[in-house]
Amino acid sequence: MSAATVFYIVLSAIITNNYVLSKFLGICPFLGVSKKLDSAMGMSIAVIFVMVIATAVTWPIQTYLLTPNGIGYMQTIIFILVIAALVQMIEIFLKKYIPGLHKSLGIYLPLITTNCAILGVCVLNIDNGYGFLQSMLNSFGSGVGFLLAMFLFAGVRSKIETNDYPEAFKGVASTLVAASITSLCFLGFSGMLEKIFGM
Amino acid sequence: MAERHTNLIVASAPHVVSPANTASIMRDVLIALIPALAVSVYVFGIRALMLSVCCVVFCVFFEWLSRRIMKRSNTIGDLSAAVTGLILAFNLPVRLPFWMAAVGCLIAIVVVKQLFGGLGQNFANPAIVGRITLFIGFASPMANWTITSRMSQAILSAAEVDATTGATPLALSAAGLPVPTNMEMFLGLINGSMGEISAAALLLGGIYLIVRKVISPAIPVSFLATVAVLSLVFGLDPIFQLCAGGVMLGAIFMATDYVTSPITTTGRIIFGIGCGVFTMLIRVYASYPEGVSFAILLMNILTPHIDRLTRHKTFKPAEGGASK
Amino acid sequence: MKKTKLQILTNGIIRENPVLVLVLGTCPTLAISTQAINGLGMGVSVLVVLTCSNIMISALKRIIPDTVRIPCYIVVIASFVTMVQLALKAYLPSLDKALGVYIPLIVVNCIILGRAEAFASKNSVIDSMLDGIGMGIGYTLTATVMACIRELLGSGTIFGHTVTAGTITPFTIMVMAPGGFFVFGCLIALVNKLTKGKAREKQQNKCLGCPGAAFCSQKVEEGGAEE
Amino acid sequence: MQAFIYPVVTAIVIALIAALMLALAAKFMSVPVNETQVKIREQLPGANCGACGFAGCDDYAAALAEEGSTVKTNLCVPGADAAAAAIASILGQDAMDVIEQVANVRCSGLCDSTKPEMDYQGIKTCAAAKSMFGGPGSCKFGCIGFGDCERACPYGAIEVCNGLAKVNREICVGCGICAATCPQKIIDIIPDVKRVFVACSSADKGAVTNKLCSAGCIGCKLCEKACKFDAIHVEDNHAKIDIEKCKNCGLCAKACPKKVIHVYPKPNVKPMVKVG
Amino acid sequence: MGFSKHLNGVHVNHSKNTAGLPIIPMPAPEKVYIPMSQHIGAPCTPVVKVGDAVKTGQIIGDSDARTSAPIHSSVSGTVEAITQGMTQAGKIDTIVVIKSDGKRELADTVVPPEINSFEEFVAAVRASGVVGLGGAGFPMGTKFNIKPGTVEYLIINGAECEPYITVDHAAMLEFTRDIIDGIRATMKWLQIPKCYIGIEGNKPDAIAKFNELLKGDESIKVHELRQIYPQGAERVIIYETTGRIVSYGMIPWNAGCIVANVTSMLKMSHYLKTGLPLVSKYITVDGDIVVHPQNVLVPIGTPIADVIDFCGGLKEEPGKIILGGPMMGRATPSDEYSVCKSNSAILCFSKAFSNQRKETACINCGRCVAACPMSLMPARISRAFKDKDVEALKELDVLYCMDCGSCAYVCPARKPLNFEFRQAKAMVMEASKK
Repeated sequence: MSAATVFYIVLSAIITNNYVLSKFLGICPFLGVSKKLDSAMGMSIAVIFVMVIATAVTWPIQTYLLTPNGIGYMQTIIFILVIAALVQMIEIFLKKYIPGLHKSLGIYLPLITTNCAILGVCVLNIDNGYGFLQSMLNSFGSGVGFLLAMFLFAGVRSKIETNDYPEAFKGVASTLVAASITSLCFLGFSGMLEKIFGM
Repeated sequence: MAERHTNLIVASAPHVVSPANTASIMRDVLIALIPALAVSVYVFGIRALMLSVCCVVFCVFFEWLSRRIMKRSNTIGDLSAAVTGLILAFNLPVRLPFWMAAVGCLIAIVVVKQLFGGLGQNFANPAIVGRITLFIGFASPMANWTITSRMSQAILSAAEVDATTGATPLALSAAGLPVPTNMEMFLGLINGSMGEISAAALLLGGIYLIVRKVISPAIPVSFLATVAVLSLVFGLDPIFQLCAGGVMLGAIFMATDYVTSPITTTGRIIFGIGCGVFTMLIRVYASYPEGVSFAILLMNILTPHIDRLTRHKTFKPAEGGASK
Repeated sequence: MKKTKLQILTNGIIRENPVLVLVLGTCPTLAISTQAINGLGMGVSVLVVLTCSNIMISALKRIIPDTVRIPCYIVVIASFVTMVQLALKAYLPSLDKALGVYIPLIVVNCIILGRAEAFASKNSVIDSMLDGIGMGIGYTLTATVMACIRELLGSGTIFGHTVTAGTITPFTIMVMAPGGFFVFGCLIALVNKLTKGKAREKQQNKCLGCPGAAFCSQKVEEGGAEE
Repeated sequence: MQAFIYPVVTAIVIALIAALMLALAAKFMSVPVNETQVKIREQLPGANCGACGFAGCDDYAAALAEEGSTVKTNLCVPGADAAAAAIASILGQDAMDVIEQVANVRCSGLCDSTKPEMDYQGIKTCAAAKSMFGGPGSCKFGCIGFGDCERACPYGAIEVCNGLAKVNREICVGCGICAATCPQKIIDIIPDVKRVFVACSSADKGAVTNKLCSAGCIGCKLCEKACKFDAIHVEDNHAKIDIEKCKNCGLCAKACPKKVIHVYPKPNVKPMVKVG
Repeated sequence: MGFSKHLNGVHVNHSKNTAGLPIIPMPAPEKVYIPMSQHIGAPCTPVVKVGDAVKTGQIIGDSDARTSAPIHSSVSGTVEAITQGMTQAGKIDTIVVIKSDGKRELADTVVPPEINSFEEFVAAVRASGVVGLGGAGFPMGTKFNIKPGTVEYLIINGAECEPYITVDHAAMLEFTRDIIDGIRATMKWLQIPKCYIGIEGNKPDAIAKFNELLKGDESIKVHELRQIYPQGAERVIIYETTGRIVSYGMIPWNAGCIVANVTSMLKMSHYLKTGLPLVSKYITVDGDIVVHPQNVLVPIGTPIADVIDFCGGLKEEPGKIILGGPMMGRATPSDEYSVCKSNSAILCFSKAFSNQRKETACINCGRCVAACPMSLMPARISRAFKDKDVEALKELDVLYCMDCGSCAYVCPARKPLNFEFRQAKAMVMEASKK
């Protein structure tokens, strides 16, 4: 795999195919945990972490266990089981051995189980027919893309959080409109990576 | 005892204020936009004026209407809606149907500004979002450029060769066709969005604003300088890149929007550089020929972070200095 | 106060609409609501999964040990999702293609897990079924309405039938990501308006906006995040 | 047959592995948490009003959980008896009643009973206005009326009408945030059972008060004479009621020529006289 | 931050209409109302009783506290009343009302003090009743009561950066010699090696006069300050003259400096020479509706209305009457208040002039950020104040705000920024107390 492919996969997952702003995966934490920069970053780092580990576990299961035995359709059940157990494990592990990290990331971990971005990235890796390394890169890129979206949006929200919204738009509604404007600027980059890397 | 004066006004100091207020600032911006409007009317004809008036009227109307619906004070007097309308008009091709322009005004004023609480509370520049939404939403009408006899020979001849190429200089350049001379570019004898064609007129307005201390030169200068430097890096003609497309309009009038740009000079320089870098990246690599508005929008979104990182250091002794 | 059967059924349509009031299941709603048919398809899929899993979980609630209930719920839900997925593949391949990855993602759709935890694990089978149907209809309606709006504005069609296309230039941004967020925001604002802000209190007061609301043991507030 | 066995076996095996690992992890890596505290915290209303004397609900819960018997269980005023009982049962103690408190504004100067002294054009908050010659009103002791208390109240129980803050005793839980916020310090927190109050705090001499405000206590001492329990006295040029001695008889209110002594109806009876 | 960098500020229209006009003494009014707290620190207790006869310069109020200054009768006459009332400082205070006999006879105690030691010098300064006359009102006697030799710089504040006010300018021209004598006495007894006289560049005649009289004296230097508000603020003038930084929680002494207003120095010098304490004050009376704007020497305690009458009265009903300069002075609710030690101007403005503040939304223009001499972020502080975010306020260093009003002056949205910050500071203090 050439360096260009590596960059292409990672960057396209970050920018042009941003999970949050163009694929609508992981919207819940995007709206819920982006109020403060610290928690947004904590959540994103936890997501990157879990995404990569989940891919590292689910990809071999699919490739070596499910597909050869003709039970590819068990994907959903097995993946979600594995991810749920994995998240739980990570939480217990961090709590015991790296309490500092657990303190900053721990509270986000239970939320991650049902973060559709995690299951989404695992499933999409298989659907796109990525190899193991490609899957890992894609997962990492997707995680960083999530982080980027969270970072941008946390800034926006810090600026608009205490605005005097019209009555009906207070709360989630205005946050969604802000997300709409934020996602607009990602459209400007379409086609950029293909041109740079000649894909 | 003398005549008593009671029940006087009690307010906090200072009791004198500087002459500039929001409305006067906005008025200055409107004045600074006049030269560019004049050039576009000269090049495109009377419809340029009609479209501008239409945008201004719609923006002011939507501002009035939304404030009314929200039962809030009327703010059309601060002229900010008029400025948004005129700048948005400058971003549109002259043949755009009026109803599409009205949609742009609706998005700019209602969605981007009033939904977030009105002037000063929006995080993205209304005119930019209006433009981008129209640009993506109505892709073909927004790229429906008009050729008039007052334009550069290069554009006229390109149009003759290929009827579909009612294209902007940037599109010509992308297609490898001959482009107008730098002087023609600078004066604005080209096609494109109606207000952005004439770099000369926009610069004139920019100088007026800087002289009147309405805008600080930090953003325009860093933005334009970055575009120029990156053009050289990419092996392009810097003058052409500066005069083509919306760089001048963006750098002078849209990136300098107070509400959506950083508050400190350092922040503004970073903002300008960011705008320049993203503009050139999109121009060179992305599938859209023009990236000014996307670049400014992205920097608008980054502004809270820039503001956070470029805070002034309070005037106090260094750590460990004498304190009580 | 015990709710009547009818109340349980209608609860999910407006008053506790899972998407617009409880702000659950936002991801698939946003993603698939580009065409009315997709919205309807997604809605019905969710309806089926939700109803079946509610019935199943309610029926099994005495057997499932409390400590591992969440994994058990997930397995139950995942099984039904897989069934729906296989059914779609077999009978409606075009819809399956359009919905793509969002079908398996129904597993992590918080509406289903949320209802399992909040309702089915505490109520009778019949009530749970009604709740599932009600919530499912609420979801389907929302997804379909949203998709109709986006399709109409963005492509000038509804369910693929030409309505305005050809007469008015479609505003294509509506079928893109920003349009999704925007229409969603406006619908929520509309519900806020209709319920005179009661919906907003629900959106804000509990951690319903987050996927872990159903089983989040540590309240996120402690870490500074809210909603 | 294989079509059934493979998926079932795979699912079971993976589920078993996951369960086993989790069980082992939970066993070997567990970290204890104080569950009592969590339980108590759930019973508290989360207003973080500080009426209990602790820095917010979390703090109070922690104190209860850790120090047990030394911290009283009935300190949560907003949560009232229900919270107290719940906390007591969690801690295995006898339930104690919460002494219900209510806020009371010691001023009756409406916009039409007193005049402004200046044309105040500053920030419209009481604290800011007070810093400018003691507020725009000519009486420097009364309610300023910009509603700092109204904005501070987490329950929406206090409202400024016609230039005077009014407490809705039905909603008020006596958390005391308004009293702490009021820059004039004219809001008292008192037991809900007390229903007779002097609604004036002016320390100006009677004659001055009389000139400035038609609803001010002029210190005439008629109430002192009317009171049979020695519960009301004029101090600082206005009448004050000794809560301990007051028997809610309302004789002082009848005697008051300026009608600044208010009698509230008994709780759970529809209010007859609105505050102020 | 290097010394070469200047602090920010704003260009304010100077409006020095009364510049060059002489100081006209005002006759004693019918009655004077002298508040017992005209300085920072402990209020004085009256030492006279109702009915007592008093003479000009006689002590009528004193306190034992370290930070305090005695208060003297500004007229001769009889004490008519001792009451409680609102003073122009916006606080309720004891006020001694003296009915003047119109003669202004001097008290017997008015004799030049004999000074042979540092202690006697400090006692004399205290007895003079002089406080920081620029507006701060910090007692001079307390300010000078330090260990001799611990101060490197004496800074004389003659910036007079407030618009309209010209009394310091007039005093510097008229009493240059007296001011220099006061400075020399202070430098001698406090063992201060170096003195800067900071004068804003818009007063070249005053600078020239000082330079002429100080020729050959290397220890006292005139420092021409830039013409930008607020050069006269204590922290600013210290930085501009010596490059030292004094900020919140510090007094100038921490940085080896002592700052004194030029008029304070003059009044102290007069006391050392004649024994006449601070009984009258130079006041600029100006504003768009004053008939004869001029500089007046006003007995302390004179009601504002009398001073205005002395200047020919007003052309129309006033909208605002301001005590002090327009940037930091206080608007009074009525003209019934009396002149006190720290006043230096009475400005009367028409209603049209006063009603110029209509607040609109902040547009984030950054003018306040560029104006703040303390390099704070006023726009963000204002936002944090609106959100009642005490943590953010603290983090944004709102406590370092010195209330100069530069931000509010330049704000195109007409937000009362510095007033908000005063509230914000109170909020932060309150929170840190808990």
